[in-house]
This record gives sequence, structure tokens and C-alpha cells, in this order.
Amino acid sequence: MTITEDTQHTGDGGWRERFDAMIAADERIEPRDDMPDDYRDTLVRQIAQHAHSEIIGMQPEANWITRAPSLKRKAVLLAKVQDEAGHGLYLYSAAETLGTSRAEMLDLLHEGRQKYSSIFNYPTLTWADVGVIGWLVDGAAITNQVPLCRCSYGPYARAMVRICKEESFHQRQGFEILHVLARGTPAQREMAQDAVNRWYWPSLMMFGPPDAESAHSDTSMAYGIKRFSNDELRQKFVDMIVPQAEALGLTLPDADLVWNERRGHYDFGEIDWSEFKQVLKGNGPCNRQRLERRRAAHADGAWVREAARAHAANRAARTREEATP
Amino acid sequence: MTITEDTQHTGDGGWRERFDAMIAADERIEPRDDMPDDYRDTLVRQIAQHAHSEIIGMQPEANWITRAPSLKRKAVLLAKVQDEAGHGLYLYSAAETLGTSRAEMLDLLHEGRQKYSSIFNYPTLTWADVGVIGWLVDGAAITNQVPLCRCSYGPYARAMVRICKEESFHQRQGFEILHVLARGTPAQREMAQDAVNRWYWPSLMMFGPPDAESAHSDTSMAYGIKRFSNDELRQKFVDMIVPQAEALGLTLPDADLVWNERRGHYDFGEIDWSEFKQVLKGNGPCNRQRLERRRAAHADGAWVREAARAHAANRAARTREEATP
Amino acid sequence: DTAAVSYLLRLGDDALVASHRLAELVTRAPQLEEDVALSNISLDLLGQARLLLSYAGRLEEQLTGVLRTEDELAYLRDESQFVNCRLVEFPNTDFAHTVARQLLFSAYAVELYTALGGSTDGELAGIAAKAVKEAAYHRDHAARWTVRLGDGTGESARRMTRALEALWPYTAEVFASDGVARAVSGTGFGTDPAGLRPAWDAFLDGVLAEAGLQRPAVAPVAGLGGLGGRDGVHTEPFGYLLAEMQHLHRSHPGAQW
Amino acid sequence: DTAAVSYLLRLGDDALVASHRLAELVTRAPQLEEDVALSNISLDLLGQARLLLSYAGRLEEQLTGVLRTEDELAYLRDESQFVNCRLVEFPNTDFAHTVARQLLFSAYAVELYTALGGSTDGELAGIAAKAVKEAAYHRDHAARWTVRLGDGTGESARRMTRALEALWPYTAEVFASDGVARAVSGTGFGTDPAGLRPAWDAFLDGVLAEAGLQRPAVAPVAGLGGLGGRDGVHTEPFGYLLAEMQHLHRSHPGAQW
Repeated sequence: MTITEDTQHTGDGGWRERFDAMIAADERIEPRDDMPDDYRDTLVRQIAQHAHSEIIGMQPEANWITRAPSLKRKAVLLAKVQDEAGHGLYLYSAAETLGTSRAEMLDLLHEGRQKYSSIFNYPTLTWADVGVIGWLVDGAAITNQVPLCRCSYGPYARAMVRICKEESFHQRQGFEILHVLARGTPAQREMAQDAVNRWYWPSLMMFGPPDAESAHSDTSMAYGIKRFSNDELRQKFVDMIVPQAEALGLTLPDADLVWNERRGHYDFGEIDWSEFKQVLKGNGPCNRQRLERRRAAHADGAWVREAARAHAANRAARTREEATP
Repeated sequence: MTITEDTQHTGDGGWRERFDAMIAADERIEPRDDMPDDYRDTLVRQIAQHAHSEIIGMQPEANWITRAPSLKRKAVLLAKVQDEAGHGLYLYSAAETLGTSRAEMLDLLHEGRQKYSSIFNYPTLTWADVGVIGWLVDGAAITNQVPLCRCSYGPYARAMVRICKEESFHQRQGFEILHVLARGTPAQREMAQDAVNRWYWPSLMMFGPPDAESAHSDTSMAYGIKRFSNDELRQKFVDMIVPQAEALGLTLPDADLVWNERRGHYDFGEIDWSEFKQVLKGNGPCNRQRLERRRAAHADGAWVREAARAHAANRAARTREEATP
Repeated sequence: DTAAVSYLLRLGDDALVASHRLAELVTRAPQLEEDVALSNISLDLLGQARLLLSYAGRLEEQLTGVLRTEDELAYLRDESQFVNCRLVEFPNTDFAHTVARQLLFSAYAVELYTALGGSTDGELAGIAAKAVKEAAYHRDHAARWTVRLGDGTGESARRMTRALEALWPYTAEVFASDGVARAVSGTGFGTDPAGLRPAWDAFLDGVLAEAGLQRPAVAPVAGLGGLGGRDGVHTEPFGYLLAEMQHLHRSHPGAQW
Repeated sequence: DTAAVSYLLRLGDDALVASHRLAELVTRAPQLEEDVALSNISLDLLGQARLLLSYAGRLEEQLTGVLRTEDELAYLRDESQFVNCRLVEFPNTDFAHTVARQLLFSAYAVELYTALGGSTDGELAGIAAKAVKEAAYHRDHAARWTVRLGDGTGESARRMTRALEALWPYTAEVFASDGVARAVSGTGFGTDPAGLRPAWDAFLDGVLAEAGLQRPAVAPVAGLGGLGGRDGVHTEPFGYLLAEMQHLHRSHPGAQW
């Protein structure tokens, strides 16, 4: 079911010139504006994937809510996961302005026809993983998303402003968890280092394949959706986390990590893209688990959603009856 | 579905005299023998209830298998619960010799139309409860069941011989658990005493209402199914556990418990029969939970049992095909 | 005094356990809006639990000279030392059970914190002033779902009926008066829950009528010599809840988080 | 030597965790005969775990001078110190998942303990001689159910197929060779699991053919830099299993039971 069935442009033939001019002038496209089909398609795909990532991304962290080691940390984590559900809601709404309903996008997710960020196919095995997700995974997400606050599509750009603000808060909380662990008992320190070891490389993969192999970047760049290339963002992220790791007293598991004076950036090791591709193909440690949890929640909730619809209909019918003299 | 549809007696009119003579001579009635309908009904009801008690009785103990505090205790408990499932199997078989199928009896249990021992409607809240169930609950069961080894119905009597042997082993294991706890840390000792406090009165109720109010006892006595009255058995039990509690160094929560030199028995306090009746009526702390677990296991297993039947039919069909030239 | 400490522990444990059961549902709700709502309610309850348990610990310290923090109270007590009512322990068997538990509990919480707004103890009155607003939202959320499910489909009405029947026997315990309740009521520190029942009953009758549901005709849970959650006598599922909640904390004795 | 200790811990943890998952099902089986059978298999595996972990503890003591008992190893190690394969951690999603897990694992165990019957270590050879008979019964039980479900109804075949697809990606890890495997294989203490795969494959092919099921066309689980259960890197459900298993023991440090 598609919310707007009419994807025709307004009769006026000059819309394409106006659209291109707006993009060139770095102005915001709004839902009422005419836009090329490939712009709409690219945006819907990207926003839906982003929304799916928020809701699937709740799972690895929710895995530790009931087991959080202090009530304060439990409250912070619960609030964070709630924020992610909220981000999912904004993003589905932003995508709906482009004419695709949330139900439709969820169906595509459940059928495995739309993706979510591959990072969430890794398990959270210890409490330290919660810290590392905040620090590295949210850190990478922010690096990716800050430029999206200037994205050419208004509703998406505005959603990203709000999301980025909350994400940077989450990143600090993750850093803080690790900071305490790194200064804690030997077991806590080991837990923190082990989590960093497991998440470092997957977090570098979050920026997607190297620029040479990236499929969608050209269109996205031309349309002002994407502002930096995968490799540029990845470099920005590495440059950010290296001093943070030093501050934590934790080691990033990368023997090739070294400051390159000439480039003014950190060099880093070669990423194992074969692992990335395997996880993307569905063979990661949690792909099946994540999707099954999502599908189960949706299926188990079907009778509830149906009851809510039936009650709304019952109530509407009663109101009409009462209105009848 | 009833296994034997013909409950008519053999043509010969003298069967009733023969039956009464066998009962009088304390001989065993066997499935092939003619028997009065009320004898059969009493037995089916009692054996089915006994079988149901074995399988519902697995639940309070199974509650601690995955959490047992040592691997040795875990193994002993697992073996015990397995024995109970085995007892359920013998008893359903014994009842089936009287013409009622296991499926039929399970349906009656699931519909709440046949009972199980009310003692299993109490929760096992700590590891010490596992010890107390062995010591007091199995102890009461043995007191009830030893006379049933001489019951007039052969298959039931033989099942009871085997069951009593295993039960007395279980009782010793329960005592041993408590013995260790009572000599353990203050928290362990407290756990043991708390469990005894909660289970003492319900275990006295296991012998059923006072003789003056007992509904089935007269028929059962006359037919050589029951050998002692509820109150006689209860007294025998109290006389057994008082010195055992002293050996454990634990207190039975009964201020009226005192040796009565004249009777040669321990006097004990007044039982709160209103509590007993409430639990019997379904308002005990676990009635709903026990029956729901049982029903859920049965319902969740329906597709498995159906698959087993379908496979057996498929295989039989293939065998017939192969046999056809 | 001792009664005040016991009383705060009861309120704190109720909130902590109720919060935990809702937290279990995060990522499992029937729709995304409910993931937000349930985690929000869980978070409110956790906040209440933290204030109440910390305060219980500080009052206890005045008696014993030993301070137990909110974390020591949450993570290092054994099951029999928890004094929450059994109602809040009930598992999320299905969404109807979750709604029923929240309805019965939050309708009580509204009356409770309304009364505690007039506590002679300033700190408790302050906690209550915040909690009563939260509880009103929780109650409204549960009541709206009760009506939706009761007046929804045949299946939803059946499920809601079954859930109410399962939980109702545990409501008597919530309103039971005992020494602690009478003591805090006497000093004006707290309130005797028995006095909250009429308003609760009236509210429930209204919601059930709107939902087209019957008040369940079930007796209070019996047995255990009348002991219950307030005496540290709980339900079997509660032990698993604590195992999950406490395992990590207990695995690292003395660590800071 | 260290490799022997690590090797025994792997075998012991496999048995312990496999036992635990079956123990969870007691009172939940589809019929009473299966309550008996599953608890029986769980008990066999627990017995194996106890022998293997105790022996690992004693061998470790020779290296470190510190003895860890079977209980210390079971109850006081953290998740990352367990070295069981991830296959045995899989929850009992439905009876088909239980059967699939038992089929894949016990078919391996039969080959494993057959090989270990020839261990140069007398104690391990003795354990293996007992375990191989038990594993043969476990394998037979799982194989018969695989055939019943595969050749039963449309639903049972679908469920069995789905279960095999979910678990198969975790079988590669069971047969993976590594330093420990090669070291114990070199001394004749143990065996390199890689060598057990052909016989396992042949057995599975036979059972699947009889059941009318396909060998799942799924890739081994990827990610985590190739680390897995043998490296202490497990699945998310495993943490909950340990919380439940260890909570009581950890709540009473130093107590005897």
C-alpha cells in the first residue's frame, strides 16, 4: 500500500530546472516540490534503511537492559534505547513524506528486501559492548550523519539535526562506561579491551565499501544527499577515535595505526572486506536472530494492532449512531 | 476414547462372590478378573490422580534444575525428576489396565476434571525447598503409599512397590540437602528453616481431610485399596518427622508439637483446613501456573505427536507397497 | 524508624520489579509507539525505585549505622528479602497480561502517591509529587489499552479477560493492611493501603465498563499461611527475574560501574 | 600440558551446556516419554561434563598449583572463559530446534568419543569408553526424531528444515582445527576434530535422506574476525543461560552444597 498513488509531476514543464537550481543553490527540497524519480528512490531507500537500523539497532543494546550492573547505568541505557525507537519514528515519518508507508517499509524489512546497518549483526557479549557501541558505533554513525543535517531533502535534514544531537549524547555515555571499566578491576579492564577488539574493525566497515567500489555514491553526491565519500568519512572517524582510545588507555587492535605527518591523518590497517560481504549477505553472527526477533514482535503484535483498529471502528460506529437522531 | 468398550462382566453369574472372596482372602485382583463398577471407578480415579500428581509434581522441582548450586546436586535432582516422569508412565499404564487411556486421563487433567495432589500448588522459592520436598513431601507420599504396595489391585500394587523403593531414595536425598544447609552458612541455615516453615503444614494436609469428613475412605477400605485412615497415616508421618527434624537441628513450626506418653504418639497442632479447601478449589499460589504449564506443553507438542503418527502411517504404507509384488 | 524503612522498601521494590518486567519488552512491543511508551513507563518506574531505595537505605543507616546504596539493595538482596507485591512479578505472558498488570498496579499507584503527597515526611512527599504525575500517565496508558482490547476483537477480549482473571487474585495483597502499614499510617509518614481500595475499585469499575469487561469473579490467592510478597514470599518466576537482574553485578563483587 | 587442559575444557563445556539446554525442557516435552528421554540424555551429558571438568581442573593444578573443582569451573567462570562451541548454546526455539541441535552435536560426539577411546591418556580413554555408548543412544534418539519430523506432516518437515538451516552455520566451528586441536592430536591425548568430519557428513547424509530432508545450503557463520565459541566468543542467548545457571551459586560465595 502506497500513501500517495500519484507520483506524476505537476503539469508545468519547468520543474526539473527549478529542482536542479535548488540543489545547486543548496536549498532544501520539500515534500510538495517536484523531484526526479531517482532522487525520490534514493532517498526512500536511504531513509528507510536508516529507520530500520534504528529499530534493529535497539536489539544489541536492549540485550543488556535487564542485566545492567547498576541502576543508574540501567536508566541511561533504557533512555538511550527509547531514543532509538524515537529516531525510528521520525525517520519513518520522513520517509512517508516521500509516499511510502511505514507498514510497507516494515514489510520490506521483514522480507529481507530492505537492509539495515550491518553493524547490528554483531552480538553484544558483555556489558563493555554497550560502552563500545556508544563510543565506536554511535561515533561512526555521527560521523556519517552530521553531514546529513545539510542534506538537500528538508524532512530528512531536520530529522537528522534532532537525531545527531541525541547521538552525540549517547556517544559520551558510551565513552563514560568504558572510562569507568578501563579504570576498574582487572576483569573490567579486560572486558573493555575485549569489546574494543571485537568492535573496532566492524565500526570501520560502517562507512561502507571503499570509494572505488561504492555503488550509490555518485547519484547521492550529485543530489546533495551525501556530502563526503565513504573513505573520507572513515578517515575522519579514525582521526577522531585514536586520541579517544589513548585517553581511555585502551588499545585499538590495528598494528598499522600510525600518524602520517604528510597526510595529516592516521594511517590504518587493511579492512577484511570479505567478512563485511559475508555479514551483508546474511551470514553474520546475528543476522537471523535480529530479523527473527523483529518478525516475531510484529507477528505477536498482530492481534493487538487488529484490536486497536477494531476498537477505533467500533467507536466511530457508536459516534455515528449517537449522532443519528 | 476408551480402550475397552465392553465393561460387561463375563456371563457367569458367580463372579461377584469370587471377587468378594478374593478381597476377603487378601488376594490380588488382575485386569482379566471381573470386578464391581465402583471398585473399577474408585481405582481409576485414584490411580489417575496419582499419575497426574507425579507429572505435575515434576514442576516444582524442575524449577531448580537449571539453577542447582552444584553439579552433583543438579545430577541428583535431574535423576529424581526423571524418576517421577517414569512413575507417571507406570501409573498411567496401571490405570490403562482398567480400560481408560492415558490420552483420556490427560484430557481430564487438562480440563480440570481430575485432580492432582494439592501439595504441588505451592511454589519452590529457594533451593532449600527442593530439600524439603524430598524430606517432607516425599516422606508423606511414602507414608501414604507403602500400604498401597498391598493394595488389592495387582497392577497398582506392583507399580507402588517399584515407586516406593525410588521414593525412599528421594527422601534420603532431600534430607541430605537439608542436612548440609542446616550446617552451612547462616544464610543457608535460614533458607532451610524458612522452607520447613512453609512446607510443614501443607505436608500434613497431604493425608487429606480428617477421617470424620473423608468422602471416599469407606469404599476404599472395604475393597482393600486403602489400609489406614487419613488420620492414622498423618500421625504415623508426624511421629516419623519429629526426630528427623531434631537430627537436622531445624524447628517444625508447630507450638503444639509434644510427645504424648499416654498415646505413644506426638500430639500436633490444629490444621487450617480452610487453607486446604481454598487450595483444593483452585485458589492456591500455583494452581493456575501448574495447569497452564501442563496444557502449554501438551498444546505445543501437538504438532510433534501428529508428525510421529503421520510418519508411522507413511512408513506402514511404504511397507505395504513394498510387500505388493 | 523500622516501619518507615520497610515501607519505603515495599514501594521501591514494587517500582523496581514493575520496571524490570516492562524493560523485558523493549524491542518486542506490538508496534514502535509501544516500544517508546513501555520503555518510557519502565524508565519512570526505575526512577521512582532509585529514589525510594536510596531513601530507604539512608533511613536504615540512621538505625543501623550501615548504609546500603540503591545498588546494594537492588543487586545484593536475596529473593526472600524483596518485599514487593507479587502482582508486579507477573511475566509478560502476552500483551494483555502486560496491560492488565499495568492497569491494576498503576491505578493503585495513583491513589498511593496522591495520598503520599500529604506525607509528614518532606522527602517522601516530594517523591510522591513527582510519582503521582507519572502514575497518572501510566494508568491512562493502561486504561486506554484495556478499552481497546476489551472492545476490540473477540480474541483480544478473550485475552484481556484471561489476563485479568490471572492477576486479580493478587490484588488483595496490594491493599492488605499489616503492622508496617498501620505504623506508617499512624505517624503520617505513609498511608495504610487498605484505605486506597475504594477509589481503586471505583476507577477499575469505570474502565472495565467502558471496555465491556466483567470484574473477574475470582478469590484472592490462598495458601502459604497467608504470607505473600510483603513477607518475602514470592512467585516462582520472580527467582528467574532476579537471577537475570543480579548476575553481572554479583559476578564482580565490589566493582564500580 | 596447557593444550590438554584447554581441550578437556572444550569437551566439558560442550557437554555441560548441551545438558543445560535439555534440562530446560523437563516438564515441557511433547509427551511424557520425551520428558524421560530428554532428562536422561541431559543427565548423561552432565555426567560427562563432571568427569571432563574435574579432570581438566586436576590437570590444570599440575601446571598452576591451584585446583579448580568442577563447580568452580561451572559456576565461577565468566562467559568469555567458556570454550564450548556455539552450536550447543542454541535455545529450544521449538522441538525441531532441540532435535536438530542434538542430531548435529551427538553425531559429532559419537565420532569424537570413538576416536578418544584410543587416547594415549588412560583417564580420557576411560571417559570416552563410557561416553561413546551414551552418545550413540543420543544420536539414535535424535536421528529417529529427525526422520519422524522430516517424514511427518508438512508442518513438521518445514520446522525441521528451518531448524537445520538455523543451526548448520554453526557446525563448521565444531570441526575447526586450531593450535589446541593440533597439539593434543600430536601427543595422542586428543583428536583433531577436522578428521571427524567425513564420518559425520556421511552419517548426516544418511539420516537426511531417510527423513526426506535436504542438507541446508547455508554458509558457515562469519564475522567476529573468525573467532567463535572455542575462543570464548559466544551467542547472546548464552549470557542468559549462564545467569540462570550461576546465580544461586554466586550469591553464596564459599558455601558448600
